[in-house]
Order: sequence, then structure tokens, then C-alpha cells
Amino acid sequence: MALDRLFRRRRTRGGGRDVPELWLKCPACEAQIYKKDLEANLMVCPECGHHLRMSVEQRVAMLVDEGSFEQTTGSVKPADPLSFSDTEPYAERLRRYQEKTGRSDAIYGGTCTIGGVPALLLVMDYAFAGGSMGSAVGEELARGAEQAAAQGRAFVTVAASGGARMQESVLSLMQMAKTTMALDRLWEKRLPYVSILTDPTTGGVTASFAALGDVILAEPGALIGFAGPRVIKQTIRQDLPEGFQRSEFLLQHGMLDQVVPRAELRQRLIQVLSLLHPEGAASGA
Amino acid sequence: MALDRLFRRRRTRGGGRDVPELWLKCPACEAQIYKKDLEANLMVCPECGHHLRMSVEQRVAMLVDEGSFEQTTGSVKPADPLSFSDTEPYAERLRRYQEKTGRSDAIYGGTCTIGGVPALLLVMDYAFAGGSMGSAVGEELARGAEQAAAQGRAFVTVAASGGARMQESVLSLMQMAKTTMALDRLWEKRLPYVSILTDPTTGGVTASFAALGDVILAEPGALIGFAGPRVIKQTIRQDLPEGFQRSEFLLQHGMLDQVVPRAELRQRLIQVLSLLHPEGAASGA
Amino acid sequence: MALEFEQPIDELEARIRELREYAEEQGVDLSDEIELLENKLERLQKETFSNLSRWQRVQLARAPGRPTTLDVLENVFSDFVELHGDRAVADDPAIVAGLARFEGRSVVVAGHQKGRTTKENIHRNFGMPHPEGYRKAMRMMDLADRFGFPFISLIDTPGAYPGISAEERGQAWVIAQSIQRMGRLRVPALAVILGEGGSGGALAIGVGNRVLIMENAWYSVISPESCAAILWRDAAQAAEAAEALKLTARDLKELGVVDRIVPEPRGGAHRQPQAALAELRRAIAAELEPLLKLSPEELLRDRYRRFREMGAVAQS
Amino acid sequence: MALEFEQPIDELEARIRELREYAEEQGVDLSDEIELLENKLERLQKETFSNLSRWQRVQLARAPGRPTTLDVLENVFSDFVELHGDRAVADDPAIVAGLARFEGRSVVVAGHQKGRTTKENIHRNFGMPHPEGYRKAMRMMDLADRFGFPFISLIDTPGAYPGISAEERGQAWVIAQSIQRMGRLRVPALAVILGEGGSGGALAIGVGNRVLIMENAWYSVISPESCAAILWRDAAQAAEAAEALKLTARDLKELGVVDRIVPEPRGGAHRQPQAALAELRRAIAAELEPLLKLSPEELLRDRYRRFREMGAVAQS
Ligand SMILES: [Zn+2]
Ligand SMILES: [Zn+2]
Repeated sequence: MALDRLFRRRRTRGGGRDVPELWLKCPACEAQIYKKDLEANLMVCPECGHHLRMSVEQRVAMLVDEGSFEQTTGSVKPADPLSFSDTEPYAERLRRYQEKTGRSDAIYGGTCTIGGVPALLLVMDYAFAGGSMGSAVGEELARGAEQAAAQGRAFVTVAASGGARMQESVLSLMQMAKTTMALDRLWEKRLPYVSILTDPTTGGVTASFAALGDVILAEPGALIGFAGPRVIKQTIRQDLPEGFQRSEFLLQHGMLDQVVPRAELRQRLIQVLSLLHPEGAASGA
Repeated sequence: MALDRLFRRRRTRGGGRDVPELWLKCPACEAQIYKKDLEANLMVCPECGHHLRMSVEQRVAMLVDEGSFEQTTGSVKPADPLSFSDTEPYAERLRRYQEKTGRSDAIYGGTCTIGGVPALLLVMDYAFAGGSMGSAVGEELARGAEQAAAQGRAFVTVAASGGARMQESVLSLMQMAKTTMALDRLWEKRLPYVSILTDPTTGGVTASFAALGDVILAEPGALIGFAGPRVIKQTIRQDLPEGFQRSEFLLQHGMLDQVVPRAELRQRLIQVLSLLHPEGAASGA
Repeated sequence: MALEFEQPIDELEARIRELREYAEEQGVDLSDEIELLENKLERLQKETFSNLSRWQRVQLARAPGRPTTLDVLENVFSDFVELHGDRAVADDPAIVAGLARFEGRSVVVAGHQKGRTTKENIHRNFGMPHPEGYRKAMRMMDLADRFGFPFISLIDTPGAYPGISAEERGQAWVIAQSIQRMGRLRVPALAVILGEGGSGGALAIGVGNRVLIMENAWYSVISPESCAAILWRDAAQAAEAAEALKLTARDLKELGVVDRIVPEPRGGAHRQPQAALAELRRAIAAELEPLLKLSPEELLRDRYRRFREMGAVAQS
Repeated sequence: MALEFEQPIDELEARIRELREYAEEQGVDLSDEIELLENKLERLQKETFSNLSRWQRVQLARAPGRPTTLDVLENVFSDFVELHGDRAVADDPAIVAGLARFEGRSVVVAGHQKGRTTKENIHRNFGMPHPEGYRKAMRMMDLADRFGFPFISLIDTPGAYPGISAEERGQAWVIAQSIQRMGRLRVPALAVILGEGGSGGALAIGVGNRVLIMENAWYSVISPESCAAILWRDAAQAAEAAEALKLTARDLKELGVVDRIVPEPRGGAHRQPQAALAELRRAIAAELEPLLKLSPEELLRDRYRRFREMGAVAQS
């Protein structure tokens, strides 16, 4: 469902491209922020602390030990098994997204160390079709879990997704089972899986691997849920309560281990991984 | 905590003994019922369907196949490990209850078949110290589960208890762990455990073995809970909602498999046991 | 209550019935006329039902009178004992579950339940479970593993309930947990799509070693209506969305998502429920039998392999 | 905030302090007088604390400033990462849980948490968990088994919360489940009674291979006040009830319910928390070490044997 939400937004916003790219407006407090400052601050608004979306490359850079990252994703390309077409053929859309992001599909990551712990990190790219999970994304996730298990690595995912990719219909639905079941390869080896939820994570991604971390962390203020707020509003025909489906709400309702500000995320992840990964757990590293 | 509630009731009611024993008043609809009729109706009020307490002997008789019952309980006698005394020494109280009921402690049962399925059935006796669980009751339960496991029998308990027996303090608390852990002997052999809850079942009995049936059945209108209603009222200082902690309330809240009228209980139990016990499960008996 | 495309058939059937009654009452012989009409009916039915569009099948999957989980439990299985509750929060009537016997053998069953009347439908939330329903289903999976009984799920839901209460209690979490729990079953697991297989709410109990589907059932990541509302921005384009989503039994078989299609009587299971249920019994028996010979480890491996292969990607 | 029986000691301590200050300010030598008073203080302390009644120990177990679960996590363990939530309904602040390191080794810890201020005490419901708290603890046990880490529980609760909301969500059920879950741990399990061990709410996380207790902690099927209210019909008889219930560390050791008493500094752990916590670290290390050598099956057997023997009966 995510794909379209993104399309629509892009269409109605349209003009954004004309604004000089040096400045960005914080969507929360509307402050004009110098883009370089924002990036230096990990895309967290220096005025109000709002966490903006960040590029997957920056996300990887902020989490891994410098120089340790080797990309593993990219060889799996999406297909169009249903020859799906709505107002535009799926194949066309894919091409556009590939051009725009320079990626095969909505996921990016690879092997690395995090605080010295060997890991395999996969980050979903919301800029590619709303981070929706089709067969290629599911395949990268399953391979990632399997590779981590085979190589004795911790598995870490950073979710940002509108859900399953409608244009692959039931095949995208099946990715929920595939990714979930692949996690059990880590169980057999007693290797940890840490799931990090960012804004937004909804639908089939929340309802599969992303909800099953041994430890689940989320960024502040992130929208996280099963159904999107619009669907829920349509169902119940009333407004949603303040803060509904935000990280802090989910923490209160027992779904998350911690809400962690972006600036502290790497440190928290290192702490968790070094406690859970066999190397750190026994040696007292 | 049950013990005292019973004492008090007995004291304040006192005079009950003078009423001719041929008639009984239904505590729900206040109808006067001929006692023989009530017994023939399994102690269910023919006027309003209220389930009155029944003797453990009658309970066993209504559940087992005729002629199949052999008592196993009785050899374990309660002790007074703390030399407990409040307004009366515990040893005295025990003696009084033993005289009144003709039983060593608040539990009665043995081996039997139920619809042809080999079983070990244990029934708690509310008339003995409010069915409270001390070391002797816990020991009978643990032995019962162990014997059922060793002999390939289903294990069935009928709970009626005000909770743990205060006069044995922490030793009665430990019976919660002992009885719970004994159930795992049945797990190892894939033998079923069916828990039947009757009025009232509260405290340490609900919070241990009785809540852990593979299938949990309850009689209509039975009071079932952790804390007693009086304790809750004192804590929250307001009245309790209608129907609170009754079987039907617990069914709605997901704690029970079924609420079964007493007249149907044996039949339901047979159905469940023949599905769960290895003999009935594979053969299709 | 006939579906729109069924109406000409229903009308013709009514005409034939009237004619027969008239002939009997009046003692006249109209057998030639009736035979002619019956031939016409036969042709009309063939025409209509052998070329069903995907959207028409979706409507059949929702037809009133179509066998529900409880109908299956009462007719395909025997000795059904319903078990209630998730032992944590509530009993969810949108999922029905319990112990039953299949060909003499004890099994554990859980399935979505729609109401068979409007009142029941409201009680059962139109077959849309809350988290409690999935927790009840997981409890059943525990029971199946505990006793070594096969686990059979019956899928018939528009989807998991998308409301505030469900979100508050972790709808996404419980679906993920249920997928994981079912994937870990150490006993044979069958999933049967009876009617509607709506998205994650269906998949939550769909992780079988084998997945069966009734001929007119559908299974998709999203309902045609919602898909049309989003992609075409017009729910009325549901028929087109249904085509695009390739959500019918035959599509799913081709995609490798289901293993067996259970044939329905002509016109759909709601026209002859007993015949449909008899076919279902045969299909379950046929799929269950080989699984009973596998060890727990083989079953786990088999299930993993089955879902691991799902999807279509192009390798560079 | 001194306990009643501590007051003479506290007053004498204050007097000595004043005298010292006076001597310093005025430059006079009062060392003889101070020494006399200190001897008197020493005698008074010895007298008071070496003959504590059971009821006095109950008060020490509740003394403000006594180390809580979080104090233990911060001082006895290192690298504590708190984990939240039961993944079903809520996060219960009355139970604190997470990962930590003990002597370099990863462990999982869960314990009741009382507030260290009044405001925090309200937030933490005075250490009385709802069902969500026990489900969080069970999730920790799952985590311990999953990674093969020892599980350590810290007990300090007047009891599980006896309120409507807790009953609605199955307080009895979750306690039973937690006892069962902890009994099934395939890793070493230690339970430490830090302060109050109130009934089933304590036992729910008390099923350790070894059970340790702080010298002034208590553990009983019911609090002395409630027991007195019921049996003596007068909560003021709590002191007498405490005697009857035999709920102190020494009693419990004699009854075989605890394996080790962790000595507290004279006057109780609240007087010298750091010293108390250092003793606790030593005790945990000593009890954990032999358990680390046992296989999962040995641990299960050991735990079953331990609790199977509990109780006192007369055989006919
Ligand atoms: Zn801002
Ligand atoms: Zn009556």
C-alpha cells in the first residue's frame, strides 16, 4: 500500500524541486534549517528534535564501525511476475525508482562490525516505492539472515516501510512468512537479531520480521503500526487519539524495548550486541 | 486465607443446625428445596439453576465410570511445621476438620476410568478448611500427577479452594511451585491434564496448577480469581461490577475454555479426554 | 440474495419450478417445455460459471450460505470441542478453535469465523480478528505440538481488524508472532483457504506444510476494493483490481502459493454446501496423509523450504 | 524517616554529631565524652540489632533507602540495558528487566521495582505488578533460554496487585504461567529475595535452582498485616502474626525454602547500601558458579527436586 501514498505525495507536492536545496523546512516546527547542519546532526532538527528521514547510506554510516562495511545487497533484482498495471505498469515504476535511487530495490546493506561485533546490517529505503516489501526485498532479507547465521554475525535491520508491495500481490504477502521463518536460522546458532523501527513502519513489514527482534528499538516519534492511520480512520469513522501509533505509544503498550534518540542509537546498539553476541556474551568483552 | 472465611461464616450462621435437614434453601433464589431432590439433581437448584456446592464423594461419583474408582488419597497427613497458633492452634483446627469430614486433609480422589479413559481424579474439599492448600494437599496433587504420568493416565482436578493455607505460611506457598512443576511429568508423556474450576476457586490454587489445564472447564456462576472480592474492594475502595470474577466473566476474558453446566460436565469431560488421551487420540475410539 | 451475475440463472430456475408446480396442480403435461427450459438453464450455467471473471469469483467467495469454519468443523470433522480464550485478555469470536477428529485421528483446528446471520456477523466482527484471536490460534498451535496432533487452519477473513483497539494491543506483533509460531510447528500443518484470504490476517494462520484453496476462494495482499481505492483512486474499479491482483485459486496455483485446488460444485460452494464439504474432506485426507509420515525435523525443513522459495526475482 | 525502634540509635548518633561539631567550632577537647557516648551507641546498636523481632525485620525489609532492584542492577551488575514491554498489552513499571553483565558474563535479570521516591512509588504501583509485568518477566526467561544466559530474579513486592484490572487480565493465570515458565528454564536460575517476598506475586519469579535471601528480607504466603486482619481480626496484631508466620531469613533457611542468607550490615542494608550490595555480589557469584557446570537437563531435574521436596507432612 505504501507505493501509492508516496506517489500521491510526490504529485501533490510537485513544486518542491524549485526550492533551493540548501535549506530545508522542518516538518514539525517549520524552522528553516541549513541542509548541511541538518545532515551533520543526523537529520534531527536542531530546533525541536524532530527526526527526519535520512538516506540509507547515511544510516549505514552512522551505525557501522568506520571502514568495516561491505555491501551485500543489490544482486537481487525485482521482477514483475503478475505483469501488473494500474495507472502505470509496475515495470515502469520500478525503472523510475531504480533511476531515482540508483538501487535495484528498497533495501541496502551488507556485512560490517558494530562496536567490534560482526554483523549483517540491512536498511530499508523509503525513497524506493515507500520501502514496500516485494519479492526482491524479501529475498535480500532472507539471504541476509541466512548469511548472518552462516557467518556467525548478528543480524540488524532498520525498517522504514509502508508495508507489502501491492503490485506483487500474494507473492509480496508471502515475503512476510519467508522473512519471518528465515530468522529461525539465527535461533539455531544463538545469534541475535535486533530490529530498529523508524518513521514510518507499517503493514506487512511490522507484521513480520520487524516485530520479532530479540531486542526492538525505535526512533522517537516514528509512526509504527499494522494498519495505516487513514485506513483506521475510515474504519472507525472518528479521529485518532493524539500520539496514536507513535513510538512512545508503542513503548507504553509493551511492543518496544526502548525508544532511542538517533544520536544515541549506535551506542545502544553496540551495548545490546555485545551483550547478546556469543563473542561478547561469554568473554565479557 | 480461606480458612478464616469459613470459620466466620460458620460462627455467624451458627443456628443453621437447628433447621430440619430435609429441606434446603437455595442461596440464589431462596426457594425451599427438598434435599433429596437437590441431591438427585446434582445439587443444582431446580428452580433457578444455581449450582450449589456438592460433596466430594458425590462429585467423584458423578464424573467417573461406575465401579472404576479406587481411592489413592488419604495416606498423606498434614503436619504443623510452624507450630502455628492464632486464636486457636492450627493442630486443633486440623483435628476438628478431620473429625467433621472424615478426611486427613482437603483433597479426595483416586484412579478411575472416565468414559473408558484411564484417569487419576483429584477433588478439593471446600468443607475442609475452605479447601485451602497446605503441604499435604500439595503433596497429594504432586503425587497424583506423578502417578498419572507413570501409569499413562489422564490427570483431572476439580478445584474448590480459598487459596493457600496461611497456617503453613511459606510452606503452603511452595505448594504452588510444587504442584505446577509436577504437571510437567504429564507433558513428558503427552498425557492430558484437565482442570475443572468450581465455586469458589481463588488465591494460590487458581494461581498455580488449576490455571494450567490443557483444557480448563468451569461450572456456571463460580467465583474464580486471584484476590478475593473483599480484598479487591478494600484495595480500590469501590464496589465491584456485576458478574465480576464469575465463570462467564472469565470466559469472556479468555481464561476458560468452556463454562459447562454440571449436568453436562461428565459428557464434556469424556469428549475432551478421549480426544486428548493417547488411546483415544490415535485409535479414533 | 443472489449475486448479480447469478440472477438470470436464479430467475430461470424459478420459472422452471413454477412451471412444474403448475403442471402438477393442473395435471397437464409440460415435460417438453420443461426439458427445453432445462437445457437452456444448463447452457446458461455453463456459460456463466465456466467463464467466471476474477471479480465474480471474489463475489462467490463472499456469497451468503458459503460454508464457514464452523460448517467445516461440524461436517468435515467429528467430535468437535470448541476451546475458548487466549489466556491473557479475551476470547475473540472472530476465530473459532478447538479439538476435533479427522478420520478417527485427533487434530487441532483454528479458523476465522464470519457470522451466518447479520447478528452473528456483528458478534464475530465480520471475521476480522483482534490480537486475542491470533493468540487463541497460537495457543492451539501449542496444544497441537504438546500432543503431537496435526494442526489445520481454516482461512476466511477480509483481513485482521484495522481499528484502534487492535493497534493498541499489537495487531502487527501478534500476526508476526503467529506466523513464526506456525512456522515452528513440529507437527503436520495444513492451511485451507475457504473463502477470503485477506492479507496478513489470513497468512497469520496460513503457514502450512501444504496450503489448499477452495476453487472460488481468493488470497491476496489486499482486497480488490482497497487496491482499487489506492491505485485507481476509485473503489468501483475493484473488478479491474481483482484482475490485476491475480488472486484466484488457479492464479495462486500457478504462482506456487497453493498446492491444491478443492473443486466446488458448479455455481459455487454455497449452492451445494454438502457436496463442497465432501470434496474438502477428500482433499484434506489426501494432503494430510503423506505429512503424517514425516518427522518433526522433516516437517520443519519442508515448511521452511516451501516458503523460502516464494516470490519472483530476477538475478543479475 | 527512621523506623520506630531505630529512633534511640538515631538520636544518639545525632547527639554525637552535634557534640563533634561543637568541639570543632569552639576548639575544645570533648574526645573523652564522645568516646563514652560512642561506646554507649555501640552497646545500644548491638542490643537493638542482635535481637530483632520478626516484625522489626519486616520493617527493615521495607525501610526507605534499602537497595531496590535498580540499585542492584546498577551496582552488582554492569552494562545494564533495560528491556521493556510484554509484546502484548503494556509495559509494567512494577517489574524492571533486561540484559546485564555479571563477572563478565551476560545474564538476564528481572525484578520487582518499588519507587525510591513517593512519586516513583505511585508510578511503579508500589512494586505490585499487573499481569503485564509477569509477562515481561516470562519474555526475559524466553530470552535467557534463547541465548543460554543465566536468569536472575530480584524479589521485592508486597504482592501481585489485587485490583479489577489485574483480575480482568488474568492475574492468577499469569502467575501460574510464570511459575511454570521459570520451572522450565534450561539455564541456571537464581532468585534473590531483596526485601519483601509477598506471596504468589513473589513466587512467580522465585523458582530458582537456588534461592537467596537478604538477612532482613521476608517471604511468606501473606503479609503479617493481612494475616493479622484475617486470623486475629485486627491488623494491629501484625507483630504477632509475623512471629507466627516465621517469615524471616533464618526461619526460611531452617524450613529449607532458601539456600543462602546474604548478611546485611548492622542495622540493615539501608544503612550501608554499598556494603550490602557487595555482599550480595559475592553471594550471587558463589551460588551461580556451580550451576554453570550443569547441563540443561540437570538444571531442570535439580529445580524440580528442589521444589518437589518443599513442605512438611506426616505420613500414616
Ligand atoms: Zn523542528
Ligand atoms: Zn435457586
